[in-house]
Amino acid sequence: MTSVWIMLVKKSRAILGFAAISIVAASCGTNAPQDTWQPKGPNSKIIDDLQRPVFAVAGIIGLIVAVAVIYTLIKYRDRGQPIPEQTHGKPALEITLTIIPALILAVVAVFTFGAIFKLAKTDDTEMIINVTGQQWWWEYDYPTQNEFGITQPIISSGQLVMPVGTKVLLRETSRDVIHSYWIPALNGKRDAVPGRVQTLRLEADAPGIYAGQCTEFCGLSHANMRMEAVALSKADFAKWVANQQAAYVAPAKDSLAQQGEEVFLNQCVRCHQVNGLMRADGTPAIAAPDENVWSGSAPNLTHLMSRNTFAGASFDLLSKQCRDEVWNAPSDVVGTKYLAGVTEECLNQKDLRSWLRNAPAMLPMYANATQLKATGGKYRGMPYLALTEDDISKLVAYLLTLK
Amino acid sequence: MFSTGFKYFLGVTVLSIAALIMSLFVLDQVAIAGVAISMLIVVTALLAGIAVVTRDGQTTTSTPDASNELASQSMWPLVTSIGVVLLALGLVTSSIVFFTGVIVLLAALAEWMIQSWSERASKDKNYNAAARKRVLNPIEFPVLAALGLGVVIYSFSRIMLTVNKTTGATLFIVFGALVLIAGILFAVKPELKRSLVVAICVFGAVGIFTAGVISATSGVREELVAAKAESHELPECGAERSEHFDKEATGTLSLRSSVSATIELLDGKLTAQVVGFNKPQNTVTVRRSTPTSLIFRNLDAKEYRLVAELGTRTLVEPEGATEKNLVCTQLTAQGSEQLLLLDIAKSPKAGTSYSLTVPGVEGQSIELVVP
Amino acid sequence: MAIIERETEVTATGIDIATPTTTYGVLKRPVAATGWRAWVFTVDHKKLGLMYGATAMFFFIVGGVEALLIRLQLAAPNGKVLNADLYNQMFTMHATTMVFLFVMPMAAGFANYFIPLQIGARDVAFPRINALGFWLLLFGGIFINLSWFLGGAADGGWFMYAPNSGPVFSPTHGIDFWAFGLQIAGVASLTGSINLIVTVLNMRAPGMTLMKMPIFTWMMTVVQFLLLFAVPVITVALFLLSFQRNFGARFFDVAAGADPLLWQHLFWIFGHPEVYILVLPSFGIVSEVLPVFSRKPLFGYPFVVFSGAAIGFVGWGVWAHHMFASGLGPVSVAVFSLTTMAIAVPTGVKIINWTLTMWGGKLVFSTAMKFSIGLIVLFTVGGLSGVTHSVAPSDTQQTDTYYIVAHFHYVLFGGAVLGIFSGFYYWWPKMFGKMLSERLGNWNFWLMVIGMNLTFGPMHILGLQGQPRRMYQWTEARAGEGLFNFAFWNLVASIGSFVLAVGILLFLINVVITARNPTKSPLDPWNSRSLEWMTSNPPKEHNFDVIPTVHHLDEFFHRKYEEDPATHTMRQIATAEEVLAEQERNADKHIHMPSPSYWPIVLAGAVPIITFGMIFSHLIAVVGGVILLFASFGWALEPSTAPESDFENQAAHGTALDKVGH
Amino acid sequence: MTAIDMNSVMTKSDTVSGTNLFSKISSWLLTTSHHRIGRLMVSVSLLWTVAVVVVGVVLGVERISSSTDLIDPGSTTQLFSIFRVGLIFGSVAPMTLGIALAIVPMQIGSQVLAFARGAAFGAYLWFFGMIIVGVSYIGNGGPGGGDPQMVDLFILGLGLVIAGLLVVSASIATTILTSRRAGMTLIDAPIFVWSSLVTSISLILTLPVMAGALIYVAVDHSYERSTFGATDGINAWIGWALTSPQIFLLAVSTLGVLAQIVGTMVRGRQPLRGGLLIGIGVMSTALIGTVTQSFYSLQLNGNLSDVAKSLLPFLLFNALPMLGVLIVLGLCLLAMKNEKAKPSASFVLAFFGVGMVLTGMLGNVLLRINDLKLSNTVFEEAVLVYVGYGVVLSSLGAIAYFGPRIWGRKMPTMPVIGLGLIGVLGVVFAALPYYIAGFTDQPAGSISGQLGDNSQIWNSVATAGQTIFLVFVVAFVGLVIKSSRSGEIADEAIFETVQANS
Repeated sequence: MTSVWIMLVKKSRAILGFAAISIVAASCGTNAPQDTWQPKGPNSKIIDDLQRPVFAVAGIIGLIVAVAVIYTLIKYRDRGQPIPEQTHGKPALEITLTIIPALILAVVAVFTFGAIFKLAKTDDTEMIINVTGQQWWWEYDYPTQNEFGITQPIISSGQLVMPVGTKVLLRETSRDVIHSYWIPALNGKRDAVPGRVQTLRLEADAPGIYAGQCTEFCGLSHANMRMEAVALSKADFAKWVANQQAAYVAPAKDSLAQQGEEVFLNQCVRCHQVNGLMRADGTPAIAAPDENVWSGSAPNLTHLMSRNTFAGASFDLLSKQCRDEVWNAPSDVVGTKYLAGVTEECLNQKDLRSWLRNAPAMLPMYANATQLKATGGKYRGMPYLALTEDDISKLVAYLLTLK
Repeated sequence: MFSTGFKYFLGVTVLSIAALIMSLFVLDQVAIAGVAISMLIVVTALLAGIAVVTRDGQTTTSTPDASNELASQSMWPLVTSIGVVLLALGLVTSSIVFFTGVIVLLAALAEWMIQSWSERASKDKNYNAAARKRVLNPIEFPVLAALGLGVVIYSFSRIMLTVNKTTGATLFIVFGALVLIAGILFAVKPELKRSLVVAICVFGAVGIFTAGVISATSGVREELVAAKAESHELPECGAERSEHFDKEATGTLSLRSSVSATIELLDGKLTAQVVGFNKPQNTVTVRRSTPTSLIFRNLDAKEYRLVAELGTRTLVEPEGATEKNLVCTQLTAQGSEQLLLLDIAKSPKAGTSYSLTVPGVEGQSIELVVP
Repeated sequence: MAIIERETEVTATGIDIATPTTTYGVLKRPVAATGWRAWVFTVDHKKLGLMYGATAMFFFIVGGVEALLIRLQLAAPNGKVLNADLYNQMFTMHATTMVFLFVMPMAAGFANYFIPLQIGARDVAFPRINALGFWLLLFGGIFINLSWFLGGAADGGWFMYAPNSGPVFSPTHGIDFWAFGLQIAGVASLTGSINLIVTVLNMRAPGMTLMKMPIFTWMMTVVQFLLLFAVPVITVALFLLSFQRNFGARFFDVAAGADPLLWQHLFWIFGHPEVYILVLPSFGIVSEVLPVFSRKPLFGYPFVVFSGAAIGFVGWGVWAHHMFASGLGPVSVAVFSLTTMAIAVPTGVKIINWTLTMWGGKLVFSTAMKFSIGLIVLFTVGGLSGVTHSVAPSDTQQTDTYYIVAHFHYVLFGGAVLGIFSGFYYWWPKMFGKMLSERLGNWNFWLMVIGMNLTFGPMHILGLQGQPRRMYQWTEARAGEGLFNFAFWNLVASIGSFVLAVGILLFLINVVITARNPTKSPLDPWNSRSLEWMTSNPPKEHNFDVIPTVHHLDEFFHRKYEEDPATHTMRQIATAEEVLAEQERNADKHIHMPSPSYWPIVLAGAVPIITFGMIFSHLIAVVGGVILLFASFGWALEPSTAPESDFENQAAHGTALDKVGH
Repeated sequence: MTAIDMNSVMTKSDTVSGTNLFSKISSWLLTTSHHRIGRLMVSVSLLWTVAVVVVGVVLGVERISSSTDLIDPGSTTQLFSIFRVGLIFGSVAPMTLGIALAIVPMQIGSQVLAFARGAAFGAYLWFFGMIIVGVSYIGNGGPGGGDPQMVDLFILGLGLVIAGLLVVSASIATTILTSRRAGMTLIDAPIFVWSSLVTSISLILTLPVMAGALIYVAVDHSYERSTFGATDGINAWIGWALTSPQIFLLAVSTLGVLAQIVGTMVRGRQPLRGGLLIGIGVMSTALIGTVTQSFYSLQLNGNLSDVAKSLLPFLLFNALPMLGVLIVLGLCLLAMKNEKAKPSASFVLAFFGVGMVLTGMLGNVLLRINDLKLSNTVFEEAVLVYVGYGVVLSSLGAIAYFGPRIWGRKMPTMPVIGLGLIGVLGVVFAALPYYIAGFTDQPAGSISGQLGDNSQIWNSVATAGQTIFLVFVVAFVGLVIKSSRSGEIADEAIFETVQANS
């Protein structure tokens, strides 16, 4: 039986080409970043190996039905023949025709079960990353794992950075509504449900950036809630970890960036944390839920410029050209390109500035400001801060120092 | 010409007038007597007038209809009088009785009125009965059903509150089985005598009611009395123990499925089984502003509680003072589990940390990382 | 008398009995036989069936327009036709409208109209409750759609997952309207299902055993049982949601220790049987149409019946396959994966039986037949993509992508809607006495089939390429390269949707043309087989002049044809006209039909007032409550059959009896 | 006239009663049949009679010696109050009304009562009211009682009793006024109907005054104002309704009973019917006036104008009622001279009943003469006993007379006569000694202290009288029950006798 299965798997391409033209056509549109038929890791490969023959079998059965129907239609069309005998059925035939699909499904079920339990395994985990969903961004935090050089917890957002060839386990949860974490190239979906911690295996075969998208409807900007998984070689990953754990470097005295730090301390620090940032009185600036914001947290901006995106992964922090350079880089250099981070030249000034100018105008976050009674007047996402252009320039200068 | 009744009342009136005149002369305390006799004169004169106008209600041609209408049996006079009595008793005893009386009285009067009305609706008895049913059944059935169900439910609840938990479960099964058996019996034997069915139902209802009354008078079971007496707020994380704090996680399936970590105390050692980790941990990550459930499982012989120390909080009074910010579970006996729901808004200050400890177990703590 | 609600017997027990001349406590009964009153106060199952149909058709157009707007928005990247908020409302309301306000009422309409006819009854068991059900549905539907004008419609998706449906995340009243409106419509479904179950079980013509019952009635009965058990579940869920939103309850509040998955379980325990509630009526229609146009009985009638019942049963055990990505744990996933595969078997049986029904027949390709054949093929596609979902790991890739959208549109459009259109063409002469144009019907069919394949076919590909659903925009950044990327397929789907719309428009044109065409249809245009054709077109108010005695499955056919013992072919022994004439000769003399009533519409009208009050001001709810109470008592006090004196003139009353006399 | 319509004897609602116990009971409880309601009232009032006489016995025993101590001295007042209230509102009033309920519709040819359900309602109100009154006495709540709640209860209970009797009276009066059979004018109505009409209207006219007084007392008691004397004031304010001459009102119907029986006995149209009516009318009219009584009495010493001033009310309240009774009694005796007259058993009871009432009234004449100083002595009690027991006697006579028409079996003649004579003996023994003791200044309402000369003798005899009366009542009830079950079947002749009235 298994050999038949393997044969089906191997020949699936050919069978598919014969069976379902639409699916061939699907493969004509190449390199869709979220294509579910292009596995890039062992977990998605398990799924792929399972679904190809299933699709093939389904296609064949569909064809058989279509052919049978069309044949019947042609053969028994009304050509003036007399009204036929009123036969009421042939039980033996019907039972046979009932058992055959049942048997096919039984075979499918056996392999399905195997895959389900393989994908649910957690005892071979090598690395753990906590993932927290929130409208409309993902927060990643790395618990202390000395074998990867993570000696103190790392917190990040926007892009999941992980080493290749490592069995990563995501521990997902959510702060508000249900989200779903999905990097099609690496594995299927797993919902991030508030109050629960759910796990998802991820493993990438090769360095690269893998796109994903929140797939559980989560409100207004559901369409903008994207994610990117960055797989780095183990060496590159170690570099990334080292950078993330680097201490806070205060901006140079009397620079624009230092004025930006003041603006940051006045405005942004209410929600956004930058680890190591001190207030003027020498106390650490710790973000806490703001009275204006309903949901309890905002992205941690420590080492912001090591990421390629901002506002979760809704916008690019890199200009289009620089972004394409990273995304299109072959797998052996993608790590280096990524670790270069965001430089002043590559910064997507336009989007970042307009975000600081008026965030709600860029990303739908609440439908109507007058209808916030239910939240006690608190809205979700980043509010309009009424920053002056001057302040914005200062802030951008400051943010650029967060390498 | 003048009817007998008129003569009688006229006589009374005349005599009353005489009495009035006499009383004016004779009696010392004229006032009350005068007024009373005057009233009597007015009343009897009025009656005399009525008598003469109606010729004593004389019907010379035929026997009046009213003398042939047989009022059917009715429970409403009885119920109404009970209502009045309850109302009167209620004036003296308690407002519940009074309002019961008012309700019974109003209901009975309504029923009485409708019944009387319906009996005059036409000369056809059956039709009248049907008319009455049409008007009243839509009110009666819901009210009676609600009352009946209410009584049964209330009685049953009394029983359940009185018997102990195990007996309660048994009773529940027995009751359920009896209802099922009776139902099946009725279903498979539709030819069953109506009176038997009624008898079974009445027997059941009366049985439950009686048991309910007995239970109500004998009071609720001890644990509930105790449970009522004690505070159900999360207690201070001191040494006291709540007997009946009903938040054991052991049986709570949904909570167990959404737990983030299980903190285990075994042989004086505190370890954390964290979802996703294969080995016991000594740190647990709790994400900021995210409701996180932890289960505390005590495998040691003594009773312990898990305490989360979450920094300090500033007190309103005295101003400026602080105290430890603690969240804790109940004291947990050996082998049982309790749930701790944490929602931490703020990371700890640099150099400090949040932790989970168990009072009475020294040197063991699990760090709560809030990134 | 063909109904269970009986008037109170007023029997004479003595002499000189006064006959009451007034109806107690209520207005005179509405007894108009024509005009708007004849429709608004009717309790006639046929009129109600037609009104169900008209209402459903109206909401079909509303839902269709919503769908077209969605497709316009998605035709190109970064669509600007709708903003995020409107888009979310649009897809929520599209699904809600199509499921609750189009397919379900349309099925209810067919059931109402044809079940009593098919089982040889004069009306349903509870005619006034039947009317109540319709008005509740209509008012519920209007109530939900009112939200468009009162601050925005529901925006949480038709699945309305908690906690996103909570007041914090959806502060407008849209979801309140949605939840209350669906509760109202739910009451309608529930009353309807009880009514039809009682009708089918108790009011079949003599001789009609369950296994001689027409297959449409069978499938509808299964559907009613599904409704009976499924609707309370969603009602409970909606009730909790309403309380959460309007009264500060915390059933789904995680901070209070709640588990948001509770909602998902509640919703899908209802939601999956709902799928069968939607398609089984069409299965029934197809199972009626195919034998008629194949001139052969349904192949393996018992198999189809039992597979329908099996679907009804197993349909309860598969709900969690909507939640494979929710994190149920591998054991649950495996179990539900298996049950989902299991339910494919009885569904497959139906496809096989339909095909074999045609096998060896004498196929007449009328429009109704074409739609039925279209259903077989296209539903098979949906069914097979459904099987791919039962493979749970694969499902975690495809769920919440357009592949799912494609799948259920093949099931619901290719299944339910094509079946409904088949029913339209098949039963139109029965309902209106005129035949829909077959020529236009041909165009209608092909445009719809091509349109739907253009619309939903590419969605398979879009889903596999990774386009998630419920996104108000898609970006080119994730569209892929080459010609056949997101952009191409989205455009094709959008164009297809308009082709589809034109096809449906053709149907409406066909209806208008037919209505203006004076030609009457023949008595038995399709050479049909079941009882509903054994009466005039359209049927008389009392359906049958004499309740037929049933000897065969396909009784009507067997009254027209008998088997030639030598060749086993069938030869005609009577025409439909002769059968009808025979009926009229033996007409029953006394037929009591239930009388029209004001109360169903008044009672139904009070409910949305109450729910409106729940949302805006409890004072309004009190007013509604008073009306409700008033109407309940009016209803209770009213005899189901009006006394003679209530009829305005004897002629109006006499219609039913007079006709019998002919 | 034919007074009794045979068809009405068993009304339809009676026949509904089923065979099993439950439906039997319910058919009685839910009845709207006039004679069932009447029989219920009469039966319960007989129970009260027994209870009251028992109290009378107990009180008598207590009085025999000032040292006997059967009861708590603190509750003496209440015990005396029970005797009075019980006798008037528990026994006499409901018994007369009950008999009227049962008989009146039959006599006027109506099948039913007006407000039949109202009458049932009234009967139940009275029934429950008396129970409450009884309970409140037990709980130390009667006049002078110490438990405030129970006092409230007593007042409310008495209110219910009055309300109930009023409703019943209204039903009787309305029935008589509106439901007579065709052709029967009021003047043609049987004399018992007349007396019932007068009694019921009198009650309707006078009881509300008592109800008003009760409300005053109740409010006064609730708000502790003591304007009306709080609990002690109860007796003062409502007592008039429990003493002569107000209680004579209840004796009006005894005259009707007597006249009815006599009429039957003489088997012909009653002579001087108009005279009877005048007698009844005079008596009742005067008595209705007694609601106005303040303290009246005859003062013999003093100047003439003072004597005259006190003489007028004295005569009005005493002489007129007595005149009425005497007229009726005289006319009845006159009728007896008819040779066709054949004394019946019930006559004995009715006749002596009226005689006892008359004796009571005579006593009241003496009582109200100031100079005799009889007020507040046991003489006062004797008057009550004479009248009250007289009415009971007469009512039992009415039962003996009308009873067979209801249950269709005769009462045996000799036992009735014998019992009746025993009853008369009982009444005389119970009351007469106190007449005497009254002159020895034995104080009323007291069981200890100075009881006067020879008090032991008088009290012993009175106690014996009470006991005899108790035996009589119980025995009579037993006789009624026995004969209603196993007595000789009454033949038509019984009913024919009724014809005599017309």
